[in-house]
Amino acid sequence: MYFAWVRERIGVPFEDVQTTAETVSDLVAELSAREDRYAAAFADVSALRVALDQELADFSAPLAGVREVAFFPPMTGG
Amino acid sequence: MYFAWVRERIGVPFEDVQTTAETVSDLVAELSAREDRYAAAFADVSALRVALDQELADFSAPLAGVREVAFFPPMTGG
Amino acid sequence: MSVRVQDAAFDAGAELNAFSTGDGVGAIVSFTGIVRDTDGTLAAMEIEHYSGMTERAIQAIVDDAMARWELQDVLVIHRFGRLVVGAPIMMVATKSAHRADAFAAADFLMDYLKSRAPFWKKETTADGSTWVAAKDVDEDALSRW
Amino acid sequence: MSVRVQDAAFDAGAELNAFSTGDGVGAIVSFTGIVRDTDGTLAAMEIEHYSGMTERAIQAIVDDAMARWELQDVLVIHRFGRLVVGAPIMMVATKSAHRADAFAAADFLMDYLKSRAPFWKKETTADGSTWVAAKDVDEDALSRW
Repeated sequence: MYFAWVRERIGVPFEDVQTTAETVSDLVAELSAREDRYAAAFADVSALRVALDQELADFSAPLAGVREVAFFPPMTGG
Repeated sequence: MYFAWVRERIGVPFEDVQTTAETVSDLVAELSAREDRYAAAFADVSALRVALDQELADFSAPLAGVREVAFFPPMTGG
Repeated sequence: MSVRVQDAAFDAGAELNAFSTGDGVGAIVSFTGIVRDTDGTLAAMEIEHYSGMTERAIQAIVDDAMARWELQDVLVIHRFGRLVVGAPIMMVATKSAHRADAFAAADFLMDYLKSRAPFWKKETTADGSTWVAAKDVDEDALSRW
Repeated sequence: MSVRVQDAAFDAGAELNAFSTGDGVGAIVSFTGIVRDTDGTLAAMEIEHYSGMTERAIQAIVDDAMARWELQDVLVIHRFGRLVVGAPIMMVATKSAHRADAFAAADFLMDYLKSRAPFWKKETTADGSTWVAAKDVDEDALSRW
């Protein structure tokens, strides 16, 4: 799932991805290699946050057993 | 002027006092010597506050030019 | 800014809404104090105040807050007289472009109103009436600012 | 406690009054965030959120506040969708026997909602739309707790 400008750059709010990536970082690398729009969205991961099954996580976190991965910029609620 | 339990012990909310006392402490001593109800109210001045012309003051403050003196316990507003 | 010292009841929600308008407002913090029946025995609360000094003291506290923080407006309402359990005693609201300023100023106003505005609370129960004693913790709170 | 994530507008004053009832309540602190037009050019604000995670994240923040302070109740309302200038975006209220707990918890809730609840603001002006950038000062505020 993608939110805010990450969603706009990638062009879809969500998609099904089959991957053998072990960590979030591996998945980012895999998607970035696939198409320019991913590479553009993931160009600076320090400006991104990731949630695994709706819990904030690190980019080094393992993906085993995870069903929902979301990328988005830092939150600006309140 | 007297407020809260100071008023209740002295028995009046306000009164006119002519004094030659130089400071608040002098006035307290003068009144305490006058009648027991003042002595009872002023027994522990550390539990009292004083305002001169509606501004908080110290017991050592001079009374010269002051028109309104008020004694009361620590405030409990809010 | 608006400072009201009154015996009449007030509607905190209506006051909050009336206060929340205006250009450039981003953050509004409000505090409402309610007559609290700590152990189920309180029949009523009476608040005595020093008319004249009360308004001056509150105004001085509000001026201090306006000087310390970036505020667009401040509202203070404080009642006196006889209040029943569950009734609002007083209300403070601050309005700012920034939430940190609104929070700090409201917190500051409450600390100073509690210990520096001339109000005295008297609680009446079936056993009689007692003046509420000032708490050291309230006086100590002033040293935060 | 009550957590509401909604696109509908809400009446902050009515919410405050509904929240302010109950036995033993002494202190209520509320925060209201309003759509702010910093330089007079804002046409509208759009708030995107991550449905599902939003409710979980807010609930976790509320649970944390309830564990840290002595609170009788907490209210959180946060809107999403298209909001006009001057409209309330969100509201937090805390209820406690003690004002220090009510203030600290409301301040804490705002800091965490701002940086840990999955909402993203987009501002539209005559020049187009831009996503609001997170501020370092908001992230730094979390280290206070």
